[in-house]
Amino acid sequence: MTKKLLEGSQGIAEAVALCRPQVIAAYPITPQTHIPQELADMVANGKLKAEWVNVESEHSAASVVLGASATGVRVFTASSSQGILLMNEVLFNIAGMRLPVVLVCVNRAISAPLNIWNDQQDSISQRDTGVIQLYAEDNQEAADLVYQAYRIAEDHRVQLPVMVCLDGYVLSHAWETVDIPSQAQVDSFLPPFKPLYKLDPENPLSFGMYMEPDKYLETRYMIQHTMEQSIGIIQDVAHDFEKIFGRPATAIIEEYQTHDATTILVGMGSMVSLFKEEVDQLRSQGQKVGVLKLVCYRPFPKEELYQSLKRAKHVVVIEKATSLGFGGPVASELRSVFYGCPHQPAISGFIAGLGGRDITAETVKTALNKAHRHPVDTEYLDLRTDLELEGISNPAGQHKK
Amino acid sequence: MKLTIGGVSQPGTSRENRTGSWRVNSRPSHLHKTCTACDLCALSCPEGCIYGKGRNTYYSDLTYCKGCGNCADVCPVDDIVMVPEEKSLPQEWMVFSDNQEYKSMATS
Amino acid sequence: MVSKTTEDLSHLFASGHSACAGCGQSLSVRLVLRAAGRNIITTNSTGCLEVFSSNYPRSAWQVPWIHSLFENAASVAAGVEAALRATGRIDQIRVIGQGGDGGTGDIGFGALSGMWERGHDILFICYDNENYANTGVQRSGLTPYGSSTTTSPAGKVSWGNPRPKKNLPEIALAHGLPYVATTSVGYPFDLDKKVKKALSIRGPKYLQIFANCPLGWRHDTAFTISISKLVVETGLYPLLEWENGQLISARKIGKKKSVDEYLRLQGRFSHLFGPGGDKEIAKIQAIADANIAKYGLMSKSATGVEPPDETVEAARASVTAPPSSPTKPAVRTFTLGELAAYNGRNGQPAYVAYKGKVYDVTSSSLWEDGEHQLEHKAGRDLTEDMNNAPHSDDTLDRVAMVGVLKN
Amino acid sequence: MKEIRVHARAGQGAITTAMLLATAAFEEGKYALAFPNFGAERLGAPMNAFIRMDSQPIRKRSQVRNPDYVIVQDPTLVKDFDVTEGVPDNGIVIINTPTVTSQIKPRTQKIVTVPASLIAEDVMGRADRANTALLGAFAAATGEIKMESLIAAIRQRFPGPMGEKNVIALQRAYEFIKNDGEKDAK
Repeated sequence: MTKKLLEGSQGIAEAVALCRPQVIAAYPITPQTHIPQELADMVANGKLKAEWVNVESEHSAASVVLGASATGVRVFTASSSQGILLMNEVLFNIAGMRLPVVLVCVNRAISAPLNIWNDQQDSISQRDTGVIQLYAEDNQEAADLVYQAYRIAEDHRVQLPVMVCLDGYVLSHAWETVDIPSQAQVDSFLPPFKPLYKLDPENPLSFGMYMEPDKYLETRYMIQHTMEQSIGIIQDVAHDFEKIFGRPATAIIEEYQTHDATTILVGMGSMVSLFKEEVDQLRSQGQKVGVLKLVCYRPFPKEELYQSLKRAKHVVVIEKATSLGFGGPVASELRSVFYGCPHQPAISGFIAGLGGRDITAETVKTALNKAHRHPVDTEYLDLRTDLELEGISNPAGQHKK
Repeated sequence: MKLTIGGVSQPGTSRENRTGSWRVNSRPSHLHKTCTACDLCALSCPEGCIYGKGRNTYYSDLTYCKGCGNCADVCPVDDIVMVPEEKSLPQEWMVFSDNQEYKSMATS
Repeated sequence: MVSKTTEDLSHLFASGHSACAGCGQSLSVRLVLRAAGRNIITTNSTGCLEVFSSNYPRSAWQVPWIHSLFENAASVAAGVEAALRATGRIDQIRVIGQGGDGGTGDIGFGALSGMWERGHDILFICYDNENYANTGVQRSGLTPYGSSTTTSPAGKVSWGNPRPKKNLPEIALAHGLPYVATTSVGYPFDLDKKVKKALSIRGPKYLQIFANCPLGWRHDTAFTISISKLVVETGLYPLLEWENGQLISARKIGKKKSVDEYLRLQGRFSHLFGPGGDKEIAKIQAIADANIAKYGLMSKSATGVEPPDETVEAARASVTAPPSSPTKPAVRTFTLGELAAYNGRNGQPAYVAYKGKVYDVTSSSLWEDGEHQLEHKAGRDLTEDMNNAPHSDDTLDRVAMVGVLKN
Repeated sequence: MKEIRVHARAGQGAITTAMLLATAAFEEGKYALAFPNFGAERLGAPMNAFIRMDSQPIRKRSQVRNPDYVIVQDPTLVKDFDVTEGVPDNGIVIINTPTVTSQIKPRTQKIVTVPASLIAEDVMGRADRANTALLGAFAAATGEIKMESLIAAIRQRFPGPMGEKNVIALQRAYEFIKNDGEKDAK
């Protein structure tokens, strides 16, 4: 175990390399670029023995790792924003073929307007693909989730792709301390890849069949069932991780000061650090506030969320993505968790930080104040009041339940 | 039926589809008079259901034959003719399905 | 006959698939696998082939096969190839990517171009049926000029597809591929030879196979082979082969057929035979003639550059006569050396000797490029071969005798 | 926790400045976070980088709004930007300039000037590699980081002759501030 001051992307690249992928394919897109560059450098210098495929698009990046995974080797790819969207079709396909592909999404906003900064719209938009999604709060967690991602994906009870998400720039381009384990530690945690099925002339199987209405529905049910079962497996993998690496792993949810909290902030990714900072401040002023970090967004850990949030009076969700025409996906899914249940905290949903708008302590305080006054369905935080928004007479633009 | 993870399938299992039932108008009849075993009929069969091992031995496996007629069209010695389809198969074709030698060729 | 000492690979693509009767694509695939053998991994774009060969749980494939999406067969193949490289098996297992003309030249072209440019050791095969057959006969970039499809229909102000066929083989050549070829399902030996040749070369290869779609082209299911021969004999679909950018073979046309003969058999061109269609047919004839000129498809005698050899002409005439009454050609004496010149290649006639007699097999459908069943070569004395073949003495009675062999 | 903001133009190595300072803090057993305010900038565009250093793990990832210290890598930036924005009264602003600048009107903050580009030019022949000299000035002016930590960071990130030249530039600037920097203070 070596502590190093690394850029987030370097931490990811080192973690990926320690997992010994045999085929890597990636297409450049900001802010993901530093990850494939680091890996290409390792391959070019013989530090990593892997086939590096310089594809002509993200669609092909995902397709190359699909083909390689089906041939029975461990694979890796990474992308951001439009690249993740271009992969969308292939991600559905990888999940449908139950291939244990691991990819990293360096979260970035979606065009138009073109914007290279961080939010989580790209990965959230892939929520229905059948890809397991894990969100990192800091660069240590991002690297640690990579090791776990391979274990989860390649577990024969799971056999689904896993996407590790980290906030673009905020994490990917930030230098901080990352604990890099030894190869021996990673090897003892992550055994060599044993494919369930593979393309092999010795046993010439067919992959990617066409399926009629009398069977297709069952394949979707199988993935849903596996997704639900995988929550337990993800937890087991995290326990194993703690045993071998000697530091905590939080692969489903993490609770911070929630034991007696009447108000709980819910978020994903790097903003959770800020939540914790604010909660410490507010607690020092006597407010019973806590934080729930959602690490695993798919599968959505309904039971864990219910148990953790049921005693709170207010649940305040701040998210960096939205379903245009409805509202924040996490808030709305969380509300559905509580539908018809005996405990009913008021769940307020806020959209913030889209396109790299800095989420600050003020953002969090505003959300808490508004939620405490009255439950909020969907509200955009930090909207500028000095901008004239053509076609909108009331720039506040909020709607309440 | 088992639904495998990822819908992975076993090789050559299409043989369970007896596509011979698609035939409506005509079926090939190998006359076995002038056949030179040139193999063109077998090489031109989209179903891959024509088998033979020498002159005047070629048969179309009507379990799969869709009756397209290319074998008759390509036969350089006119030893294959398309004849009107009979709904009940003649005895000789039934024998074919049980013939181990041809079966082994079909599953190679 | 194909040697019986080796395994019969004719059924690696199994019966029971659900292609239309007379499908040129299913036949092509079977011939490709027959040539390629078992040590391959195949990828497939979405399309007819994928649908009719892989209705779960029944697969027609007896080689490893993967279908992913419409546009990524080349990328998936690249992934397979990279995995074989990573595991040190790239020398043992060949990778074949497959698509229809849409999956290859339209939606899948970006991925294909990328795969070629990166130099993956992959043979990509386009089963060119000149339309989007799977979705109901829509126009693709490889649909030929004048073809009526559901999205380029002939009508009061339309003669069908207004654009010529995209020249994918030359686009492939522009990528610097070591091997590019075209073939037609009507020429199984040519197809076989080109698949084997392609697989013997390392690096990216491209093979485009003319593969009928009786449904989309609206032709009699029995004419799959005839039409796929006619398209070559008219010059509309030259059978070409390039190695390292050099054209190394172009199948000669013995007797040029007019495009009329080809177009007439297919409903997709039937509108051209109405009033005013002559001009459109003339344009298609011009495409064929341009191909003939560009690739030198006519043998010297047929183009009239050299006066026709009377012996050859007589021999040709004889094959059209019924086998029972062969005409008597002028008898000529051949030495073995002289006979060797008639090897059926590069526009030469194909002669073979049997028991002291010399026969002209140039026009026989069983001989292609001077070869019979890939084993027997023209320009030689085949007496010994015949004794081992499933032929009787009278087999050669159906072709013209053009001379005798000098001892 | 100490927060530092770096002003520079894209291409002037502000990220390297931030990364070296964070590495030095890490060498001292502190927690450090360095990150750029990235954009779609091309060479020459004004940009920022930020550093946070603390004895506790750092959870604040938003941009630095109230820096304890500011490093200005390019003196031409001061006419377009208020480099003292958000800096508390006891803050220090370190500017790379060979002359005393009159363009900054600090409220009460301390302005330290150092001819970092001249030093870099002299030592390395590269006036655009002023960041290590600026770090030497930072160490001298603020006392927040030890010189041996900065030297270790430079040697770790730039092993070889160029690293050693950077160490010399670092030390020259440090001595410059220690010996006569005080006369520039306003």
